[in-house]
Amino acid sequence: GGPELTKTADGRTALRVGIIPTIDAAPLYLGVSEGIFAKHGLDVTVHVADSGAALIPATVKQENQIGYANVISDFQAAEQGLDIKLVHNCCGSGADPAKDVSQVLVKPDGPIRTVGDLAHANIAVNSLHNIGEVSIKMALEKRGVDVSGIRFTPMPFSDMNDALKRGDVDAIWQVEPNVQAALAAGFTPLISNFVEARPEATLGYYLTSGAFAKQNPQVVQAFSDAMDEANRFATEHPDKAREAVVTNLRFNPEIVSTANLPTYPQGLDRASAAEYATYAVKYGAIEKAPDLDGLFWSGPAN
Amino acid sequence: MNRRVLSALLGVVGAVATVAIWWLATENSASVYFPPLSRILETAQEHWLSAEGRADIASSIGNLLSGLVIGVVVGIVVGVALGQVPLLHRALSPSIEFVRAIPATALLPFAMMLFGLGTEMKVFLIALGCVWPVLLNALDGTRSLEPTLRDTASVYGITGVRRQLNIVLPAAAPRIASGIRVAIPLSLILTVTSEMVGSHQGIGFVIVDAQNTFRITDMWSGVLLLGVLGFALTWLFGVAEKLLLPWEKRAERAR
Amino acid sequence: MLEVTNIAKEFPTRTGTARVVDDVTFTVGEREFFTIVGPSGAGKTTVLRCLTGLAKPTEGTVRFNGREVVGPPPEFAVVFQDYARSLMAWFTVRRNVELPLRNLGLSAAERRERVDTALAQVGLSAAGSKYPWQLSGGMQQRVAIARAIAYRPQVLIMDEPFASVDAQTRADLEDLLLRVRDETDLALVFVTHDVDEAVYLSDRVAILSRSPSRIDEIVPIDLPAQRDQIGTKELPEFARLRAHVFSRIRAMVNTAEPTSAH
Amino acid sequence: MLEVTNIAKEFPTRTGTARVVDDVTFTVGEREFFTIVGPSGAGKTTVLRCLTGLAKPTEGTVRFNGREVVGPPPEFAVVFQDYARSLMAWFTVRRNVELPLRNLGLSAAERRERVDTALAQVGLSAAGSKYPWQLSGGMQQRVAIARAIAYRPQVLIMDEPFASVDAQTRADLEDLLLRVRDETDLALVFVTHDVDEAVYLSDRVAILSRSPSRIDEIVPIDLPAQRDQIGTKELPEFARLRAHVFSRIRAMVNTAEPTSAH
Amino acid sequence: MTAVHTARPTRPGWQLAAGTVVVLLALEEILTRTGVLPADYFPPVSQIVAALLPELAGAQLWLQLGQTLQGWFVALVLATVLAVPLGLLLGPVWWVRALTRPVVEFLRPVPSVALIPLVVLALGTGKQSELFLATFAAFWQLLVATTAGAGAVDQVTAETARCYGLTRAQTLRWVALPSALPYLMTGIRVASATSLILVVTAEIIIGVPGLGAQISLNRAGGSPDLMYAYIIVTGLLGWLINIALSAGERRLLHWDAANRGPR
Ligand SMILES: Nc1ncnc2c1ncn2[C@@H]1O[C@H](COP(=O)(O)OP(=O)(O)OP(=O)(O)O)[C@@H](O)[C@H]1O
Ligand SMILES: Nc1ncnc2c1ncn2[C@@H]1O[C@H](COP(=O)(O)OP(=O)(O)OP(=O)(O)O)[C@@H](O)[C@H]1O
Ligand SMILES: [Mg+2]
Ligand SMILES: [Mg+2]
Repeated sequence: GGPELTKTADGRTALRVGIIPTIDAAPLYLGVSEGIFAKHGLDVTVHVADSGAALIPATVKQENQIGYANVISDFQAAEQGLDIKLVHNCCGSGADPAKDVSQVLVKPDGPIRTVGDLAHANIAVNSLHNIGEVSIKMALEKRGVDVSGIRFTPMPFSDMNDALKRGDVDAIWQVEPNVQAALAAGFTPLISNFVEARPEATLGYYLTSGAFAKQNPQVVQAFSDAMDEANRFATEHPDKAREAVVTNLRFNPEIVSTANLPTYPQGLDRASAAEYATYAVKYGAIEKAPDLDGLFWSGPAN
Repeated sequence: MNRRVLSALLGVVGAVATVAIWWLATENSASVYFPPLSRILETAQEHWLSAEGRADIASSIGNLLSGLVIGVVVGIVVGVALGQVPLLHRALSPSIEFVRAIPATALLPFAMMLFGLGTEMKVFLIALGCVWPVLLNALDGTRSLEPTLRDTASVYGITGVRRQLNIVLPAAAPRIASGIRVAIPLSLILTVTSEMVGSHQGIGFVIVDAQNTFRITDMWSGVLLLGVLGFALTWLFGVAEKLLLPWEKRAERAR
Repeated sequence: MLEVTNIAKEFPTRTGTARVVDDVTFTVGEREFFTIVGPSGAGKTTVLRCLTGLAKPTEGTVRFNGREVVGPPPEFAVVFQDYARSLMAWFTVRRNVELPLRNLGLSAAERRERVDTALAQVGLSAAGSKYPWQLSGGMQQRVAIARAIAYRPQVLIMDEPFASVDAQTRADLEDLLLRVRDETDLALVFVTHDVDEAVYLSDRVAILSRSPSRIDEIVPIDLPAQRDQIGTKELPEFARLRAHVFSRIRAMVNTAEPTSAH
Repeated sequence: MLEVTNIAKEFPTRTGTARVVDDVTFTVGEREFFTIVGPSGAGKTTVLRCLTGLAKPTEGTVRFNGREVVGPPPEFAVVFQDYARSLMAWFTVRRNVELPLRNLGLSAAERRERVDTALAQVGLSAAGSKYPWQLSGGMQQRVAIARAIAYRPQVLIMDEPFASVDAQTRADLEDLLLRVRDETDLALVFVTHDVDEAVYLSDRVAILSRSPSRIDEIVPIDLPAQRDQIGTKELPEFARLRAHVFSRIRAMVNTAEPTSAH
Repeated sequence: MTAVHTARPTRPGWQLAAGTVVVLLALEEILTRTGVLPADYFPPVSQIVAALLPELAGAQLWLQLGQTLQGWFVALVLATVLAVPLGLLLGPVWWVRALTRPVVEFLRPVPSVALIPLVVLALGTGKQSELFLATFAAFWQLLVATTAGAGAVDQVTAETARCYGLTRAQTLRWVALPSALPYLMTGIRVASATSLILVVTAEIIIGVPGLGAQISLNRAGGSPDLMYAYIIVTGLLGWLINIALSAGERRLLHWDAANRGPR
């Protein structure tokens, strides 16, 4: 079943897209403001929610026809039997650690000074068993650090700086634009865990419910095509991307102006997903590797 | 048959009926979000009876009880005080109402700032949430103290602590009890909220973690446990209330 | 000892204030038995509340031993008209009577003894461990009386304390009051609707007019100090005083707001 | 009309049960004024509660017009001893009196008229828009009486209804009751501590013994049907009956639990 | 002697209350300025106010405020309409109470917050989810208050109603409800705060439009000043709501001992 799609007066298909309030959302907003979606016959409204825990159900229910979740959450949802299809890359890590949107930071005068020290650190992440944890472990393992002794403590990104300052945790994992605030607070970045875990990886996907994809393959394809364009536009116009989140998500312009942007890759990247899946299993975020063929949307042909 | 025994029996009947309905309604459920009750119970047994699960329960109950007791005591003391000093009441009520309206989730950063990430922060948050219903009820119960009784206390010089213990508290007790009955489930809810941040243990942690990783059956098993705990706490409180406020049974004075 | 000077009392109402007591002045001396009578709603209870400092008179002052009364002085005990509500439902009869004694610096044994005596005096020895709501109306009223007596105040203020007891018990309690007065140098301010009782007990009877009330008359009761339920009430002077007080009250009830009973 | 047959009442206590009423039997006829007297705590209120169906007797039955009474019959009206608590603090005096009339199928005008009449009869015409807690004790009691009278019941049950009013008002109210009885064919079951009142008003006076109570005696009052506050009370028969009832009560108060007042 | 004066409700009005608020705010300002409280994280009032002022001028804040207010109101009304009759009707019937008690006690402590994914799945991310969560939480609190209030009827008053043959409905309206009202009004004030809190929480987590969504956005966007500004607006809203409720309560319960004038 699922709710009927509505059309606008000029024949465009109304589509509600759920997203969490991060810089990752920039192309989506640009797609709307630059008329990219309109060009592809879509009338997109963006719906912001605080966490994927609310976004995925809303997508499965087809209240948002399209949603967003990071790669690990996608695996977890699929593993638990939620009927989702990944439609398009949302955002990814580049190849330059200096431009990573994600950093693990420590206090300059704290107990942890080197990457090696992280082996027994208590690191703040926004959510356990998730992308932060997996990517940090991947990055550290690639640097030859034993990750078995690391502890992770969950808390909202916005609380991390203080927790580190107080010494509640030894290190924090921050993503942009909070990295800028953490640097301003005088913290030292130790690793760029997204880039180091796997350069040029896709970290989050736009997704839809399997039922929706089956019923409206053309609409999904249109969205996918539009996102190709929107991601390209955002990559080419980083200033506009920054502006988009300032206008739409009311991000602090000063902080955003210095923040690193993620990459906004084309299409659907399976290779990095496969690698993340392997490690996610290894670190216990999921039990077994997902069937990526089933999870990835394979175009309107099916 | 004795009314009390009959009441208990009826309670069991009600509970069994509800469980049966739930069981039957979800028996063949394929929905990820509403798994069969049998599966939930299995999961519950697996997790909550394991050593790890027992540690989760113990840590949550410890925080919950400390927070609840602190909240109740502070609520009674402040409520009873404000109820008798109208000036104080007027001076503080805007500030109180202000703090009261702020969601616990928004106060988390503040609690963390004060106490860091440890047990104290959780206990503080639980106490802060539980304090309001008790405080408001104690306040209103004190304010509507039977005027003749108030006069009696004044005439016989029953003042200070003695007045509080012998007149004000017993008179406000039924209201305070109803406040505590609201605070008990709140304490459970806040235990969950407080464990959303910075913890590795506890019922709330398990629920939130399950929620984040879409392990809905695990989440249900946690919710179930909360229900059981809430029921047990309310029941215990009912027993304590009967022991502490025996005169209240006069309401059912011989028919 | 107790001086009430020109007190008036107004209550706020929706449309302004209602003057309930207009101008009341009297004094009560040491060991005096002073009774206030008057029609229902005259303001007797209101005057007593001002007297004890429970209410603040709108005008005028109340002085006790020269000091202005602003709150109930510790030397006072009061039996409220609304006796049932003055008992603590959560305490047994014993505990209700004993509570005020806690401030007097008595030993537990002394307290117990006082409570026992007072309960015996009002005929409730057997009811000590009951709760107020297990008692009859008259028994509750006697608990309130026992509490006041056990407290051994200097001034005992009683608002229709015998309204709910039978005639015989009432006579016994009346004599109890007189005896306690003689033994402990007590002064009493007493409100009653029973004119016989007023005349029998009192040294002086003040008659209050209808509300807004003034003192209509203060009648000195020149009966022999030693009162006796039978002897005193047979005296011609008793009959005269009784008739006089009664006629004053009747006049007031009938003039001001006639009940349509006639 | 109203038959009370061998009723007994026990209350649960910590250590078993307390038998408060042992064995009480009487009947009340049409238009009869039946009064129950007895020492404080005898069980009068308890008997009335059984009578009205508010309490269930442990033994025995109460029948009204042949039907067993299990709950308050709509033909009854009650004035409670604890009158203050029987008034609703949230309603004005008028509303308190009017409330029971709602079910009688009266028009608003009829209701208003009944309320006005009843309030006038008890001398409270001016207090209609006040709240009960703004009234004096005696005024509250009269509101409760007005409510019962306005209801025009077949049986009016009153538990010490005049305890808190002054002598003159009391006499007026007594005569009001007699008049209402004559006009509306009312039967009355009445409890009082005032022996004069009992004899003056009643057709029969039942004397209750101390608790666990039995009927000590039912005294027929053979005074002329037309009563008069002065004339009736001057009759020698009145004095004889009065003395008789009084001596029975006195005997019971003094034998069972002696107050130490003597 | 320690004369206990009958407390005379003096009415110093809003000056005293405002004074206290000013003192508390000044204290916060001083503590953050002097660094006793970490200022970069917990900004001084002046900074929050500076962030708030431009918002006050714009439409955004008022729009969101309206959304939150509407959610609060509808949830509170729904909870009241459901809980009060239920509590009054069922409270006095002992066997119904006995039958339903375990289930009620079981459902009561279920944290609405934990139910969010289920609610989103069942009801979506719109207003209805927010309303469900807030109503669910407020309902139990009102039910407890009503049941307690229903038991608070004075025995003599209740018997008076029986004697005069008031019907069940009349007894409910004229006796049980007014007796329960003092409990109920306290319950409503507790539930009102709960309802507001859950509306805001739902806005934060699910992204239903309203003050909560703004708190969440400003937190994510790294503008703590604005975030606190919105938190403060939430607090002020709660305060204003309470003023309104208290005023209503004083009118409704003018006969209650707590509100009778000086004696
Ligand atoms: N709080 C109040 N507000 C308004 N009027 C009041 C208040 N309290 C008492 N009154 C009025 O004051 C008058 C006197 O009341 P008071 O209780 O003093 O009378 P009383 O002489 O004791 O009568 P009774 O013999 O019936 O007890 C009454 O008319 C009453 O209505
Ligand atoms: N709920 C109860 N539990 C135990 N005993 C009770 C209860 N109610 C009344 N009694 C006892 O029953 C006896 C009779 O009480 P009742 O109120 O009927 O007396 P009464 O004749 O009306 O007295 P009074 O004239 O003082 O009003 C008393 O001894 C009282 O202690
Ligand atoms: Mg009086
Ligand atoms: Mg009685």
